[in-house]
Amino acid sequence: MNPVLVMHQVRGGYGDADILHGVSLTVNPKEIVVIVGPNGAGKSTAMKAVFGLVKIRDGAILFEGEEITGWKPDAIVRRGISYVPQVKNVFAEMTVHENLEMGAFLAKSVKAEAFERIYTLFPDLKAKRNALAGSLSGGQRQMVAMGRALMLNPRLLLLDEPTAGLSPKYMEQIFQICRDVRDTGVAILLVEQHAKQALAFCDRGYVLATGSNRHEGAGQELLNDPEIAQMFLGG
Amino acid sequence: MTYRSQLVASLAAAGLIATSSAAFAEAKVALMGGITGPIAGMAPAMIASMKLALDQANAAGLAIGKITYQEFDCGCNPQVATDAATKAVNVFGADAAVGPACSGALLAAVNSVTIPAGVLVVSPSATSPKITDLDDKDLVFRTVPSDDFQGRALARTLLERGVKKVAVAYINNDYGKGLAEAFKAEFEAKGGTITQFRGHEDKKASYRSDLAELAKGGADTLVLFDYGNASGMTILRQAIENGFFKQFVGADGMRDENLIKTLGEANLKHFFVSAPVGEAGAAFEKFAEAARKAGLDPNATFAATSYDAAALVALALEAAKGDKAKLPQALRAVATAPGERIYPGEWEKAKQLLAEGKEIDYKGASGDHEFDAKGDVPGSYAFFKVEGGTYKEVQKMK
Amino acid sequence: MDTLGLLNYAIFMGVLIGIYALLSLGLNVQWGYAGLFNAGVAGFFAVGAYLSALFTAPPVPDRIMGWELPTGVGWFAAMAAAALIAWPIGKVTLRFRSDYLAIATIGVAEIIRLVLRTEDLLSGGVRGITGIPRPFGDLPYEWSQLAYLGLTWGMVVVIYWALERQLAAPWGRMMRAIRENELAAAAMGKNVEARRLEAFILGAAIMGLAGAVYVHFMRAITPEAIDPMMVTFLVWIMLILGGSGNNRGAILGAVIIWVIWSSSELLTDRLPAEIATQAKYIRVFVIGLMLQLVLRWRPEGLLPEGTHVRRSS
Amino acid sequence: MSGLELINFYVIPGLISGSIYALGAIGITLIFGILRYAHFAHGDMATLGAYVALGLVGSLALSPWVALPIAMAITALVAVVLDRVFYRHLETRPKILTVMASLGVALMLRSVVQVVWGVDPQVYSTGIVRAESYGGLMLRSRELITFATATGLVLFLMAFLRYTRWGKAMRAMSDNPELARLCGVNNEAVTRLTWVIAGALAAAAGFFLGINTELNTMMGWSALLAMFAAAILGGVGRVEGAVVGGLVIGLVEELSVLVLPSQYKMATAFVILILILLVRPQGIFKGKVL
Repeated sequence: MNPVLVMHQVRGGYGDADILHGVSLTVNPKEIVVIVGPNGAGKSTAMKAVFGLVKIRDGAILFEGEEITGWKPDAIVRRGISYVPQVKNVFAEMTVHENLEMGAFLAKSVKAEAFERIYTLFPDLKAKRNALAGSLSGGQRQMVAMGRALMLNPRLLLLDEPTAGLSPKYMEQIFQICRDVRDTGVAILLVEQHAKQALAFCDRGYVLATGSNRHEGAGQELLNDPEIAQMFLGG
Repeated sequence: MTYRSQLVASLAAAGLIATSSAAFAEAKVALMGGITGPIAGMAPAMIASMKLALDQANAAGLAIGKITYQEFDCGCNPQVATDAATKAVNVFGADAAVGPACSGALLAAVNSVTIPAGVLVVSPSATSPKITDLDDKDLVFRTVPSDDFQGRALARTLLERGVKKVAVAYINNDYGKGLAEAFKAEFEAKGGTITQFRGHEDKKASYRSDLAELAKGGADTLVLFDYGNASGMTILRQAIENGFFKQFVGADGMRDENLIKTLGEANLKHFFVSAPVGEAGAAFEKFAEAARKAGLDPNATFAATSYDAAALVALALEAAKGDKAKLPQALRAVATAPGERIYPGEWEKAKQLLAEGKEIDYKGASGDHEFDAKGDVPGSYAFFKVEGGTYKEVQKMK
Repeated sequence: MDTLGLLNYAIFMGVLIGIYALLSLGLNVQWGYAGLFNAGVAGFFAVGAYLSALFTAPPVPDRIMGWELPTGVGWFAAMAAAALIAWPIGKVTLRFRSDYLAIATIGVAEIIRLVLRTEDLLSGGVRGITGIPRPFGDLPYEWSQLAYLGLTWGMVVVIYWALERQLAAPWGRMMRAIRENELAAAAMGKNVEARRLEAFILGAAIMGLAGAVYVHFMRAITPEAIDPMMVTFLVWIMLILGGSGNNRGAILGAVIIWVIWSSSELLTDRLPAEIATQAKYIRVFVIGLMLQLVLRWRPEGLLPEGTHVRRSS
Repeated sequence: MSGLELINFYVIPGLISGSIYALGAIGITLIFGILRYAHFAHGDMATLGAYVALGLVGSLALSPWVALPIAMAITALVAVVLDRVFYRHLETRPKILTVMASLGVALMLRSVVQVVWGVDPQVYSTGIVRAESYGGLMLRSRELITFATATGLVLFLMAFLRYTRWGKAMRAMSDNPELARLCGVNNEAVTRLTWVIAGALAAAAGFFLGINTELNTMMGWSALLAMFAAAILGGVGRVEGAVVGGLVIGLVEELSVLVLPSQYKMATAFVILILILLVRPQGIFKGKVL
């Protein structure tokens, strides 16, 4: 089975300073991959690098076998990757429905099925479709953000700390949604601060520190590694 | 110290044209108009009138030779005007200046530049009474009367015509306010009633609420001290359109032919203006004829005073034989009685009389210009109505 | 060659350049040091000019002030008054982001202008104030001009020196830290609001002084002198061209812009007579274009802030 | 004073100037919201639009009402070009430099108008138009058209922003530019569209200002601060806010003469502006606080 995404020895950062010093990772189809690591490890940067938001000086990024290194975000969206940033990830002054429409901006005309698919995935949103996204709770916003990102049927979804600031109940709900999304055939790469919970629910995980790979493996495997537990997870 | 040499040689480094010295020294006049800034709309006609006078003088071939002139922008702003005056005096080497156009600009320019440098200044449009009180070493004159004269004369004329109750609106600058206050003092002292007395700023889109306020008190006549190519036109239009007031009276600033064209003569049956005139009515006609031939509107605001200012400067230069120190004295001599009367355009005659050493007395398009000790003209005025696309004299004003 | 005439012109230009240099230095304190977009320079200039005029001019009926005090007192009062009026304005407007601050300060300056135009009792209204004394005004023309030139540039040098000292002091370093990164500076425990207010007031006081120097040179003041175009915008262009954050740049900008502005009239005079009047409008166009060229090719100004390279991310 | 008088001489003129301010303020608020800077050349853009219409009326003998849409289109094009030449290259630099650049553009536009059309005040059509009475309400057709056109343009714009793909893209840019980019919204296209709308509406504002009074080269600059006040009063980025803000400023200016000397008519807009910044910087409609 060909991997969806391959990052090979990527080095780069914002401006002149490098933040990533050779990060490699792979995402396979129908897989949830999580990146964890201490603050400043370059987790979010690694993800943004995939989406063309980071200046890459070395290495390569391949999506479904095609090199996308240095592409512009809109080209990457068209190619089949969606990205949900950590903060400010909804259009607060637009309705839930309009947020979803913006997700399909590149499609020119939006198919009714796309909305149906999202509203089935997030039944909470259907009831609130005409509410301003800014008026929703944090968890609901995250759903709007994910829904928006899924409008164009991506094969890979990038989530930057989707559970940040959410209550445990919502965190669980988001994870469940991730599984549902995966089951529709979308691979997910996410960055998580809540390492323990994230490793517990993901298929595979990567541990990053100071901009390079430290460990990788199945989620549960990593959780059981005492070194990791000590280093990043506070026991 | 010799202030500056009369011969101006090449100033190539500054990008100036080299001029060769002729048998006579060239006379140089700076034309200082308010080309940019708040009265920019009036400047082109004023400058053109000044040029008309000097071109006529040059065509007549004065004994002092060709009068070279150059435009300077006083911007109706003291910084710009002093800068322009300094250039006019020191770089261009002006013997005299016509302008600056605005009182504020004039006060700054004469105080800090022309009076200390001993350069004669004749303004066609600076009306502030403050100019009267300047310690000017007899170097500052104007062909436009101080607001005081006109405002008072207009008040007397209206009372004489049986108008006892008026509302007064004025543009909030030295021109409008000066006239309004002089008018008010005289009108009330002579028994008239002023129901409303309001200033306004230029360039607002609507003056209807101002007009509604002015109409309170029941006056039928609106006295409007403003310019016919600025808020004065807007106010007049909105007043007529909305049926405020039955009669409108303005001062010389409102006497603008473009106003008649814009608003339509039929709508201006009850619109009157006062303006300075020569005692001999023919003077204005002579100027008007020449102006129309040159494609100028003789009734444009301050056009006649501008012509007179430039003409007087030219005559004074001729009389003083180009000697700058004698200019003020020469100006008084050519402008005031006694002497043979000279009307606008009579350059040949003036030239000949001066050559023979005879006195002349210039009777200008905008008045006789009998300067008083302060360099002001008392001004004689007439009351005008709109007729045949222009302004026709109704009566003299006292 | 009429060198004396040119010299007189140069002296006159020198005085006005000195006055604009003061304004530019004042604006540099606000914008260059503290990053405050004050678009109401004319307001503080006006307050200084009028106050010094009122302190030193002879009394006239229908106006409340006119105390014939010595010029030095007037200048000091001008600085104090501009500072005093900047305090409440700064207090309420400095919390805004820069564009809002610009709009608010334009509004304040316009209100000041309207008050000065309208309140005869206070300011002489549209007729303004005349009879203002000039130091060394009784000397012959050339000497009087020369003496005033010395006086003006004396003030420029004093202010420049004081600002350089202030900038080298901890206060100056703190100001730059605040401008570069407000959050970081606040986190460092600096009282950002108070420092910015200080810079605003200090800058305003210098602008007030410029107004006072101006008014005694002209010996008269009318509301037209505080036209935002001739005061606020010209000064901004000077500072941006010279190099904000650099006091020498602020002075250099004043020199260059005023020389170009003033001498451009000499050049446009060379145009044919038919378009001589239009040429005066083109001067304004040239100033606008110059600003664009500077922003395009030299956005840091001719003398960029030396010790400190600002990074454009 | 009767109620009718109040309406005829204070409220109606206030609403007319208010709708003119509103047309200008919409452009300002869109630029503020989407491009995130104060555009100081907006007033002079309105002046340019008014004079372009005058040029069409004069040279092609068009009716002013026919000249209006053409002038709007031309001004829109000019706005796009100005952005391309003078503002675009400053995109990545502090916004304040763009604000400075717009000041320079304001001066340049004004002197172009002065050179091309001269400084005399001019009118689209000469003569006097007396008002007709509609049950005591004194109105002129040009005022009705001003109000109706302004309302029509505003409704059209609001529908455009609400229902069309590019309208939504503009709102998205205004709301959250980063996210809009992530959605694949083309920045440049939205910027161009913003300038088209702002330029066209500025021209309309200038035109209506001109047709209700006279044209002069300072007309736009004189109205600029009132437009800014309207935009901020309504809430930055809010089209409906700009409209309400414009009407409020227009009304307050006219009503101010009841209590203040007329010289301070202009000051009322500035006072409202400063008060709103102090009390409620997000404006009536909860716009952005930049």
